[in-house]
Amino acid sequence: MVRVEFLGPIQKDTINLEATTLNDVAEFLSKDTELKSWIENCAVAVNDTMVMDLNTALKDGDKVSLLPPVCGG
Amino acid sequence: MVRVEFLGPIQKDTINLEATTLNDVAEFLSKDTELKSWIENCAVAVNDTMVMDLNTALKDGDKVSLLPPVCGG
Amino acid sequence: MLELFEGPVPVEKTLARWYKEEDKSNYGAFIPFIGTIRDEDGIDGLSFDIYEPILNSWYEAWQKKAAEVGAILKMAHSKGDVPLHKSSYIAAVFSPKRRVALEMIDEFVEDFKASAPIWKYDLRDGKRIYAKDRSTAIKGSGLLSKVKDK
Amino acid sequence: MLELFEGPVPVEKTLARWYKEEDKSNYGAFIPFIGTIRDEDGIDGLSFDIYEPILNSWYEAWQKKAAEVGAILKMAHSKGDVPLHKSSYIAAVFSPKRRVALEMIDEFVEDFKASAPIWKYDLRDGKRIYAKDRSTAIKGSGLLSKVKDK
Repeated sequence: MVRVEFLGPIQKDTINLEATTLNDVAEFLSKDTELKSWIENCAVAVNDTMVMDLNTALKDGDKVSLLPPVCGG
Repeated sequence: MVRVEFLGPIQKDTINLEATTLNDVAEFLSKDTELKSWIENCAVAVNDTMVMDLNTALKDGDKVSLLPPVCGG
Repeated sequence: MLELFEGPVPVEKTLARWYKEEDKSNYGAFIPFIGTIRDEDGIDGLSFDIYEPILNSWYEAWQKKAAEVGAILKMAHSKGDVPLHKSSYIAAVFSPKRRVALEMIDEFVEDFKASAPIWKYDLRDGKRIYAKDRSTAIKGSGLLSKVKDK
Repeated sequence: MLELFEGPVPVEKTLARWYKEEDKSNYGAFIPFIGTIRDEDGIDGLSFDIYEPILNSWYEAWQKKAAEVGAILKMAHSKGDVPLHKSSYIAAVFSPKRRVALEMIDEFVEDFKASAPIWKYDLRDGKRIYAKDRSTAIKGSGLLSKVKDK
């Protein structure tokens, strides 16, 4: 199982799902219409490291985080 | 009479002389061999305003200041 | 060390402490950037969410970059609510020479704005409203929308 | 207001006071640049001469330039001797927005270095030695060497 966390202003509980690549997560989340507008603007981290590739492999216990647009300071 | 002041590291006393333009001051100071190396690197102010023109007119009581290379901070 | 404060950053104390921490380190230039909540658009203040694990790794990467030119960085940021005219943010560079410090504070603050995992909310009538219009999508955003059907 | 101190600039107190002076002025960005005497080349400290009338007019011209973009400047500098690891200089910008502040602190500090009528001396063995090699001729220097014979 992989854990998907939604950070900052995305008001959504953590999801657990079976996935072997980040593409599996993307496919799963694409069915959630409520998430559509967020997904287009979110960066993604796996185990707190930013990733840029949908082929990123995932294993049991991995954490995927969605980071919406930021504004510190 | 015009007063000529030497600022910062130029170890030289104030000079009083007759001058109607800044060029007169330049001519007078050019005879001072001790000043030669300073004059090439000095900026000039008349009554505490920076000037860029040797034709600048001077009148009785004016103050001419020589400013050698600076390094604040 | 990145410092997080519940509520406003105590600016005077933090600047004094940082200055003292480095007062024998032989840095010739110290440039802090202090960010303060402006009274604008009728807000009552701002509020911040921070995701610390990624903020820390972003910050450590910057410390390494600073070390390559002999500099160090310090940073303090607020979590939660910060009222008007209080400060939520200090970023600082110490370096031997001024050019490094002047260039790095600019890059550091701009990259912070574009990349640090911090989310800002306007406080209005007791509500916390995501400052979406002033937010920046992190580089690489939209990755999950490029899903490939199998 | 340009502030001159005999000896080191009291950094913590000055920063705290400036911050407090503007804490209701609605500036979103405050960037001080603090310059500290480095232990290098075997010096015992630095010493400064200042020509105040022209320093004041240089500073007033900069305040006008800052006002055009809604910003203000503050500055403190030492006169006389400053020992190693003490500070001789703070220049600061307050502005509504960060870009103005980040750009102005750089320009202000660089123009200060190139134009402000301040002369620096190394302190070595009780002597005061003009830091000629590190000094910059003010724009327009050499005017008097262009003397025209009549």
